[in-house]
Amino acid sequence: MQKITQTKLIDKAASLLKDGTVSCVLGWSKGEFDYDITPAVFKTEEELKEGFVWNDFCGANFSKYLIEKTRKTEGKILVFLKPCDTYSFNQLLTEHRFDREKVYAVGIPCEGMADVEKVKAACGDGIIKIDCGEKIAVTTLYADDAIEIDAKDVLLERCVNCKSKKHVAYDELLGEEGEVLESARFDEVEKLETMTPDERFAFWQNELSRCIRCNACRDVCPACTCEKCVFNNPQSGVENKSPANSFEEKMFHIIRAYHVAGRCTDCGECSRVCPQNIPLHLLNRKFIKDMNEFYGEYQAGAEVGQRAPLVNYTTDDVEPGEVFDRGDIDA
Amino acid sequence: MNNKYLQEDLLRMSGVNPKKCMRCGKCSATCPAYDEMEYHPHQFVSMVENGDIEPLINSDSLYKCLTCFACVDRCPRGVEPAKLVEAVRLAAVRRQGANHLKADMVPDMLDDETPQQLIVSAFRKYSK
Amino acid sequence: MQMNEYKPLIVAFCCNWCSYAGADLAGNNRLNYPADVKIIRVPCSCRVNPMFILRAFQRGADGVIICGCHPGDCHYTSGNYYTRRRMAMLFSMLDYLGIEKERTRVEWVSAAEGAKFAATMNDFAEKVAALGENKRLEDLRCKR
Amino acid sequence: MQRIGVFVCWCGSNIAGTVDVQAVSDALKNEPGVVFSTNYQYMCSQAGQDMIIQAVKEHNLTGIVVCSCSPRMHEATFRRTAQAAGLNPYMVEIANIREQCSWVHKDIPIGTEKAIILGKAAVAKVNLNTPLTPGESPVTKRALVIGGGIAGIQTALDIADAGFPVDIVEKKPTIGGKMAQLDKTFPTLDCAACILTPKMVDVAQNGKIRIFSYSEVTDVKGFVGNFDVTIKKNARYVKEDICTGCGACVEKCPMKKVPNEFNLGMDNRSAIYIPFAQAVPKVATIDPNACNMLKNGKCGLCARVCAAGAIDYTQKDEYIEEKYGAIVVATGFNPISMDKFDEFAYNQSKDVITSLEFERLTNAAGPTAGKLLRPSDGKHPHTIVFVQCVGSRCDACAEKGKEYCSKICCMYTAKHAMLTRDKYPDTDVYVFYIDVRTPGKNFDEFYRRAVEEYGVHYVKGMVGKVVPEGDKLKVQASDLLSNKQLHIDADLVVLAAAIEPDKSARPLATMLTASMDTNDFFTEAHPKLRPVESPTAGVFLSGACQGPKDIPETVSQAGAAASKVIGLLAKDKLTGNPCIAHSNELMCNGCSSCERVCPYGAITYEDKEFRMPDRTTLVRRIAVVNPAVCQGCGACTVACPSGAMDLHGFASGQIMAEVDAICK
Repeated sequence: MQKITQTKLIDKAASLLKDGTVSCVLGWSKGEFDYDITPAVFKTEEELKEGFVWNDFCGANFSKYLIEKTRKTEGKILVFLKPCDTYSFNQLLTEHRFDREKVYAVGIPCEGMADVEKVKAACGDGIIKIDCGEKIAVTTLYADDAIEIDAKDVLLERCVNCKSKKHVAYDELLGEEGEVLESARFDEVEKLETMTPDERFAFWQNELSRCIRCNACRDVCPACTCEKCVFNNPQSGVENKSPANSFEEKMFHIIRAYHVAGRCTDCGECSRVCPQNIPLHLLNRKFIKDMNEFYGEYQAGAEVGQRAPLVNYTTDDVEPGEVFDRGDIDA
Repeated sequence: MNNKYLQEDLLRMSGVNPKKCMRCGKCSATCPAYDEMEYHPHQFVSMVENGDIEPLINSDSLYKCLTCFACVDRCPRGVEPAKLVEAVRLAAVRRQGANHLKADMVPDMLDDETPQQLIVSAFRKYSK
Repeated sequence: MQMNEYKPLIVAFCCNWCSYAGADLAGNNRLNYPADVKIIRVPCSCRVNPMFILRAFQRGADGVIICGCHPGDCHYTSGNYYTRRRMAMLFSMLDYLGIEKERTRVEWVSAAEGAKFAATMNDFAEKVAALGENKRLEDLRCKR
Repeated sequence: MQRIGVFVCWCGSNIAGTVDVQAVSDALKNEPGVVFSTNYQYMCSQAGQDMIIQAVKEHNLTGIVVCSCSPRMHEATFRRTAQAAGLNPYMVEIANIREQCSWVHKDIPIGTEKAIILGKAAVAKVNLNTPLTPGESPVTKRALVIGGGIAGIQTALDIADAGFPVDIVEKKPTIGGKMAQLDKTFPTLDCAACILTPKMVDVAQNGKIRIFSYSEVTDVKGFVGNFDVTIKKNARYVKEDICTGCGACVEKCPMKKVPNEFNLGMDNRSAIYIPFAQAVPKVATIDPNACNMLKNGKCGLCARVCAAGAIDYTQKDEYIEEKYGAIVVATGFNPISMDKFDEFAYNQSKDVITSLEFERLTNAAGPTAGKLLRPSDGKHPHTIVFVQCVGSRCDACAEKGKEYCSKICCMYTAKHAMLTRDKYPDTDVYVFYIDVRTPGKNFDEFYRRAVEEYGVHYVKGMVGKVVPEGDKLKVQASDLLSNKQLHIDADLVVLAAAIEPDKSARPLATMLTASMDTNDFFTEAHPKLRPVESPTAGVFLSGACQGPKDIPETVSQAGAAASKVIGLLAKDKLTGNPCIAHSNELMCNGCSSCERVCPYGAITYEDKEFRMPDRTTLVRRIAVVNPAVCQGCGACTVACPSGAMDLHGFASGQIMAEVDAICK
């Protein structure tokens, strides 16, 4: 159950459209099914009323869309940002990826988003209708009555381990401001670190071999905004569209994670959209954890203009040969 | 025991590298027991380096060294002559099989006034 | 050439100013190290993109070593400091994926350290040889 | 497709001894792009080079691979050869099959196999080489000399002599440096002031030389030929152009109890002061830490007595920005602190002094007007002990000393001992030495005279401790040759303190991106062949900032640095290294990652208009590399997430081609 209502957001958007503050609205709209909410652009109050959705399935992070949208749109764009989205928003500003002046950001509180897979696991296949109220009511082809589940039980992994309810960027904030949270988001990484190399290899071999190279993780990632992606660039030496063998899955995922290292805000979109349910956030979080441990706490996107660990140094940094011991010592 | 073994032994025991010595003589210059000694700290270093160890073992100088470590402190090259003297002392004690101080002599020496530390260090110095 | 004995393939990236010169010095002093080590000259260790390392493993390298000036002595003042962070992150990630950590190494070798260069290469080659072939990061299509 | 020629060098038997050169040239014949392959005894010889030129013409080659010694040896040679043959010099690659192959492997099959692989890698790289043209940058025809001691003075005079303007930046109120504090100079015993001050006057009167005294360099940007330097002129509260140096203010100043640093604190000066009579510029300076007027606004006497009206209590630090083509570092040395040498009682007794203090004590312009008197009671000392190597030649791990020999102490101690015996024959002079090191013209003769003619007691041994007792200094020392411990009641003990680079050198080195050794001496570009150049282009070294030196050596190095500077400034344009970064604007995100890692600030951003396929215009931020500033390290190429940034000569594609060739 989200604290702020869909109506309130529609009203806000409609009034900003009306008074000319913004020329369009970046928001969520219903997809093919009730659970696949998709990003959409709304230009009028009618469109908003017809299609705008705000419920427990609005996971999409809009920051990345601003790059393309600000380039093509006259006037300001209204964007709704959940707390975790604001970090991506700031990170993109740090990288000069869009014009801040062309955006009107409205921060909205978030109670965590539902994981469709978990919903399916709880209610079975054949979902035909979902109503998000106090509880999530799921109607399926096979059950007579709607099945009610508690949103808290089906949260996305990233929301279970939510790192912050605080908005780090906005022009206007709806609802109450939250706090940066203590989260257990590195526990899973730590668990892997304490395994033997063989166990880790087996774990990742199992996970990554499911990859179908749909590129959804890259396409959704708000840090993956290159004008030309290395995976699409024949000159990069790693251009590749589909996995030919197990090496390329690893290669792709190492390169993808390394490319966003220091820039990844841990928004968790990669894992959310992965159709094969590969825990991609565990790769990103490994980098974040290492950087925190070796180079001091760093949260990408916490402020605009921060200097990421990989474009920085101190004269007494840890030597590359010493990094391996860390996990064991901590364990 | 041949000299080479003895020399290696001394160097290993003491952890001293006499090759670092630059013959400045500051150890002997700083030594408070200099006049009591037949062989002086700098000579310990050069004689051990040359394998000329017999005269040192047979000399009383071994027991004149106060082990005050002034030479160790002042040596600009970090040679640590006192540790070498100590090592030669140990070699002498081991060789003779007869200690200058035997364990059963100690109880007689004990009295309430003598600090225990003194007994322990004297024992360390004169036997092993 | 068919060899019965297993010979690892090692790619060494050496910065032009220190480590490449150190390798030259090892040669000048006729210090032996295995021929399995093949050196690629780069202007600075910070020129080494993690992608090059993955590429080498893909193409069948069994070990990759990056050599640069000692921290603080970089010809370009700060290049090797970036190398240190980048490689620390990459190596940690490879280890996390279960790749043997002995297959990668960063060593600081100055132009005067020919002996260190040879000793490093001997040691690295020995460690990599002990691991055997690189199976975990290989691309079968690139196999010899 | 390239047409590549492969030339395998035998290097006599150096390569051919362990590599089957015929097999290498045969194997490389079949590599993609190779149209010609041969081997020859000495590729770098005239005949070998002619062979290359011939082959380029005959086979219409577009690229060359030379399998030979290290590129550090002959890359430049073969690039010139390529140029002579009408090729772009950057179409040459060297496969290092000597230092990194034939010299490290003994077995011919193994060496040959590796040589072939290295050759293949070079061929793979040349296949992707592109002709490169070095950029040109103009040269600012002005030199900066940092430090106004004898090194800086000589360098500046020599550069000015060649007709180029020079600025000297000196942090003290006057130039002159350490030499101005000396009494006599060995081995000829000329008076230091008599030979130095005329040079200082020359500097002052030379129209090409500007002196920024009481100033320091605070920022250096740019690169060889185009340095932008910020100089901070500290406020001296006296208008330099008006002050006549008459000294009336110095005389009238009521604050007279300031330790005089020129005499190393052995006497006092006033709050407004001129360091010494022959100072250049001869201008008064107010010490803001001592002047009552500046501290609490009470006094103003100097302003009242100044006939010229030069005093200005409101003066502020001034920052001057100036462009230079070359920078000479001449920051000199200082004696090390004696604080850690408790055994010599330096901090306990005024009569234990350093050699530099001894210089001032015997100098006619010093605190005792040249009479050798004990600092404690002003009495004439009768027994003087000189201790050599205090803090020099220490163990690398020792905390309190330096590992190196300070080089000048043996000679100046001989000088001090000799002069003392000459002026005061009633004194006993002992010199404790470890070795007497006198390499130099007339140096050993000088030392022998001190012993034989002047009767100085040279004792082989070291002082172990000095204990002040009453008005005597009890010196306990060893005499190694007679195997005795000596006990001397001395009146004065003089310590030959080791010398170390000036403290300002380290931050300066950071600003200049010039490298230093572990002792903070500046590193030379080559210890033997380029001793006066720093590895950083356009930065030159003069005097003791590079290592301990006596005056004649300093002067000759100063002249050598000057001639290097003149050689640089005489050029109208500098050709750069074409192996620099460049950004593909179509791929650039404008994310600033590259800018953040660039050590030279070579990357800037601009907004550029792009025509889009749908005929709209898009303005995007993109990175631009300044080719004159970029040094080609490649840090940016890896920081760039999109791969837009690449490096000429070491392109990602080229390096990956090498990797592929090696791993094939």
